[in-house]
Amino acid sequence: MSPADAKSKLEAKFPGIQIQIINNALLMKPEDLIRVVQFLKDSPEFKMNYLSNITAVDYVEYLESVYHLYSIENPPHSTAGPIVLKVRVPRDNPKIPSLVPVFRGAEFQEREAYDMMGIVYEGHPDLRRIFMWEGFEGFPLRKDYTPEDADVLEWEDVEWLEKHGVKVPEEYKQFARQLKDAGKEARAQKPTEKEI
Amino acid sequence: MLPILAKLFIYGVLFLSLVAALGVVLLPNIFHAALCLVGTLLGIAALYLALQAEFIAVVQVLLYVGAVMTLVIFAIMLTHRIGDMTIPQTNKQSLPACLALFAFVVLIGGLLLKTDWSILVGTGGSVASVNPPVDTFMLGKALLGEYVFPFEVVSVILIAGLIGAIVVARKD
Amino acid sequence: MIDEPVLHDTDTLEVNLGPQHPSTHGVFRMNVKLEGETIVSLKPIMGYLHRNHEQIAENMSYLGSMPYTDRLDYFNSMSNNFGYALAVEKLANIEVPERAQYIRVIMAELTRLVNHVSVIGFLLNDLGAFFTPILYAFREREKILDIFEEIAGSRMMCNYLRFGGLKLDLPPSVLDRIKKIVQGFPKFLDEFEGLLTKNEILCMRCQNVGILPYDLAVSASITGPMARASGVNYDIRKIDGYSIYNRLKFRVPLGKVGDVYDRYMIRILEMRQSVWILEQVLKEIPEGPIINPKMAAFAKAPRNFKPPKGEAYGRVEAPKGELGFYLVSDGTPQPWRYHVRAPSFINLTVLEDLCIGHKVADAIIILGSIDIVLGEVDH
Amino acid sequence: MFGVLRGMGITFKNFVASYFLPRKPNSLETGGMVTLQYPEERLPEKERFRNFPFLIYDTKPDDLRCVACDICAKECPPKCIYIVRDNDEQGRPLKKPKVFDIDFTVCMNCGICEEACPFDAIFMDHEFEVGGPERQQSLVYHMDQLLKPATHFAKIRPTDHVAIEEKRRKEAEKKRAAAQAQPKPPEAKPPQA
Amino acid sequence: MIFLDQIFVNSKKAILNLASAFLPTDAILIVSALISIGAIAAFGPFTMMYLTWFERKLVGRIQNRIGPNRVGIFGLLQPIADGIKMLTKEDIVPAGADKVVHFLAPVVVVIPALLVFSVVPFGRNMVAIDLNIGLLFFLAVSAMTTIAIFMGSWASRNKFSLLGGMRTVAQLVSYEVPMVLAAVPAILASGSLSTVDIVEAQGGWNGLKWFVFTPWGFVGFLMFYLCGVAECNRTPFDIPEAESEIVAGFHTEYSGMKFALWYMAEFMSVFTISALTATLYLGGYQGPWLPSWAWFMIKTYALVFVMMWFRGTLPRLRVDQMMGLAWKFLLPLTLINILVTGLWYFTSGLGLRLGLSIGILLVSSWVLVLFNRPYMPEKRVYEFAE
Repeated sequence: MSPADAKSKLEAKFPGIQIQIINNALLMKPEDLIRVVQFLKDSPEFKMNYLSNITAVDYVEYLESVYHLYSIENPPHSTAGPIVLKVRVPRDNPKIPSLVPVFRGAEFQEREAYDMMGIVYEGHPDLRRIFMWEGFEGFPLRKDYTPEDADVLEWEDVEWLEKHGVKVPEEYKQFARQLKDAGKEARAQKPTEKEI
Repeated sequence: MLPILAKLFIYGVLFLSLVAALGVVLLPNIFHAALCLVGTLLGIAALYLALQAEFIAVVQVLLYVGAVMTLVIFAIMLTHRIGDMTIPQTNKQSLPACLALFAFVVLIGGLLLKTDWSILVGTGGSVASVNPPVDTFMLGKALLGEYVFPFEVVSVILIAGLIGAIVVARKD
Repeated sequence: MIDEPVLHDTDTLEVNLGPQHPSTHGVFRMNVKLEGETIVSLKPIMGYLHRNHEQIAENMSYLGSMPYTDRLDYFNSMSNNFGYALAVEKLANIEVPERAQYIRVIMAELTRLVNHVSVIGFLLNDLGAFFTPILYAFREREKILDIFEEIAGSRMMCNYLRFGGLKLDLPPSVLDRIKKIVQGFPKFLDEFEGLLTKNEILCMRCQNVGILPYDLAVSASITGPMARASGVNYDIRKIDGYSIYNRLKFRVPLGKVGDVYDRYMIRILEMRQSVWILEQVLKEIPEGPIINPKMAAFAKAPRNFKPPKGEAYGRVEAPKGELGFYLVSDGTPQPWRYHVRAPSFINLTVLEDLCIGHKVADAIIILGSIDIVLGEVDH
Repeated sequence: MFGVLRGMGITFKNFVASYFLPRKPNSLETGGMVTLQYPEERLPEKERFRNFPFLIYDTKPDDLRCVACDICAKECPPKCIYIVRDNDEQGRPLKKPKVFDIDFTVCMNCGICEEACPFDAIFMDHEFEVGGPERQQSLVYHMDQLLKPATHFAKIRPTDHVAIEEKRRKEAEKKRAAAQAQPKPPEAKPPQA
Repeated sequence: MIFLDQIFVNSKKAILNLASAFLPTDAILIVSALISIGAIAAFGPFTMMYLTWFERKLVGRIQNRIGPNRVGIFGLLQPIADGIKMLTKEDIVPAGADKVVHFLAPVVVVIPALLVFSVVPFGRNMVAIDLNIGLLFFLAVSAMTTIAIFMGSWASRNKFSLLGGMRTVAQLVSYEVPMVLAAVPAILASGSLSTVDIVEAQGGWNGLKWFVFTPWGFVGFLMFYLCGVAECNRTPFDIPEAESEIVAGFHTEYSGMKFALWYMAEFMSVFTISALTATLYLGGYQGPWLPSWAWFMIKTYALVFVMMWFRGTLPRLRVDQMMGLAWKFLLPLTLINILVTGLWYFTSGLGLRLGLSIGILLVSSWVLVLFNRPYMPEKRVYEFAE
């Protein structure tokens, strides 16, 4: 089924829905997503009951969440998919309804997209970071992300460099010393044997 | 020389089991106390062995150390955090307890002193020369012959206890 | 004056299986709550091997990501190469010569043999067999890896496929050796099955453990042998018929129960199908070029390869399930967005559902039967 | 019961076979036993086997083929190659590297440098027993450690060597023909032979 | 022949004779005891060391590997190298551990493993103490292992250790019952608890009148051996130390020599359990042509071989399945086996005896199999989609 057909069928089903075709994908509003997906899943014509892939793309002006739907029930002919759905949200308030109630398979993929791109999937039962650790700041796959400690020198590095006759700028040294002190403090606060 | 060594050995074992018995009541950690109880029971078993009551000794080890104590320790381990707790070893009942204990010691001592030990000690005098009055064979005959009824009654009671424990422990 | 007795109830025991644990297949952690030995809750925790593969790829030429895909599922580098090459070919609309298609299928199916045989070996290790099945499996795997080394130059990190074809042609006489392996493989499978399939202990341990129902398998996007063990008739080789798979004859084994045993058996049966595919391909392999001449020009300058603006989702039936690559090109030598749909990562979604109510020992074999590779899960 | 017994039969068969069907030396052709006694016994090296890269020179280490064009450093996926171009006394750049470092701790043996090199100057070596007393410095290989003669290449990869020599000969002839056709080439330096 | 048969006994006698020349009689008794103790104390660890070598070699061969082969010829010095390694390793005690108990546990576990050697009849006249309750002594002392494992698992303060400890106790306590019951037929047939008497009762038929050749003896042998395998935590019953599930079970937190002691206890009990099985049902040191101790060693090592062969072949059972096997299959069958043994001695005529006992055993095991249906494997058929 071509995207245009799908678009016309969806428009017939949901009057007033706004769907655009971009690169063979159907772009829609976040609030329409769930009912469209539910319809695609249930209607005997589509039976798109297999959510293959969820991902997010950062297009700088906006974030986009992409869904690839296939059909398992339908035998391998043109209706088997894929139907690609896209949803665009602004960068500063990226909120999309979660697909977990419809597709269990969205659980980890949405967590991954949240972890990497920072899209908040509303209604997800357990939206936590999945790969990065708790307390990590920033979203690594956004285009404006810079690795946080790309040019941090630790005290051992400073010592090594100075031993080899490299002059280390004072602010780097300052930071390395702070790091070292923080480490020392943390070690001093380590619970004693008894507390363990 | 050998009798002296044997006596030394027995007194050593006795002393150790006394120490272990003290550990049972004095140690604050319940797991350690249970381990001390194992030590005491083993000491008693060694005593039986020295008295040539091998069967009793072995059964002591098999039943008390192998089974009963295992279950006791199992219970300790399964009970949440009981192994970590320290429980005070004295309370206000210490004094009455001491008095009761003293009375008990007097009673036992009196009994010991009153008993006529001459039949058992016989002529030779040394512990090793005393023939054990019963052996496994006779024990078996007695249990399954003369005393078969009480023996069976005991086993029925035990079975009832077992089933009762399962009924009590079952959640549903 | 006696203190109130404190009632000590037995409560749940929280155990962290992993990240350093003999059978979490890498640095994977399961936070398990136990009641006795029965699992009441299980939370998978991953990311210990996370290296942001996607971000690395977005800062690299298209070809530069090819060796990184080897390291996704490091048991099946050829399949990963295949998926990535397919996605880029879809993106840039590149034809692949016939001979290259055949060789790709040979490599993909050999990889499937390697993967399935090792997975079963590892599953048996999780079951407590003392390394015998895994070492028999590795004995056969070694022969195939030897072929890979001869063809691609490396045993595991093959980096062999190129957009529009292959890096190098097959060396002479290697086809005969592949034929010999393919001929000998059923015999090995018979031995392997004799050791395992009817073994009562294995049956007792695996049957009716970790049952994945059909509906959950579909809704949770489970793919690969795991889905087929639950009766989901979905094999991308059949559905998409990519490369030359639409011309080949093979059948898709389907399980009925969806337990660990079915997952084991489906892999065995799939290996027999792979052997069948290999026999056909080896008989028909044509002569000819191995790379599209248009793409051969980029061999010396990978950075000059700039696919047109657009996006593509290419997917293959990797041994672990659907391996998809979603690429967005902005017309520069580097992809704007590169996303991996890692099968074993998504198959982990249902781990908790499968494990609850079973024993710790079952959780281990359920994890083993899901067949995860942490390189791919944590990508 | 019978499944277990059959499995035991199979393991016993393997046990016996390991005594009576020895492996052919230096090959994977197995009878019963598969262990390769590694340092003494080795599998024959595959020609296409690749491990860490090395730099090739033809006759003496001075005239290496590398012209410090930096293509490999750019294409290297993990960016483990570091090149500094050499200058002559006047400060003009020379067509050879002054520094050529490869960090073997980072290198992932993909062979893309070899593919990308337009001058056939860098190739993947068969040497895999590379080690060092610590984790950083001793595994950064410098130019003097990386340089190996063309004869080494001919030894490890005879087929490729023949093909590349042929190609280089043809290119050189073409260049010479072009140089002769043009009477006065501006700064026509022959490629470093 | 008799010279070879009694060579160890006579050499001990010779030493004692030599000693009696310049020592008082009392001291001779002590020397005699010391020789026996010394022999066992040397034999136990030595056996353990070479059993590790034997297992590695055997499992290696099963897996088409060579096994240890670098230290000494055929890797024969490997156990010694391992011993040196173990001794020089750092001894790690976890921070939260109960240090005293943690230290005591591996010591305690070795003692019963060594003690049981004293009632094993290695050959004719070659038993350290011929206790008239030798078999009971063996079972009682080996029951002590449980306590030691408990101590180790509790003192480590590790959840995996604790799980391993609980599994061990459940397993050892359960399997002790069918094990004792499986030994009863041999006791009934020989009329004695002494290991030597049991062996002597199997002495007819040119040394081949082993109990295992009778129906009840065969079943008893299998049951006792299986329970023995479970008692020394070997595959397929090695769930207390299931490395794929609970890391290493009760000895997760042990390293260095303490770890070696756990292994020593395990391997010594592998040997003693095999020796006891051989004693009870395979005629111990009885057998034609060869010296008695050679027969004993052949039988014992054959059983050890089978244990290691199991290890090379089988996966492990789950906890509940293993308990089910003990309580729902082995226990009833051993009880029936005792009954069959009684019948065997109260009936006459070979045909009737054989028919009755084989019939009862077959029917009862079939009925038990039926009762254990949920544990039986299913037959599966797989469909193929085109």
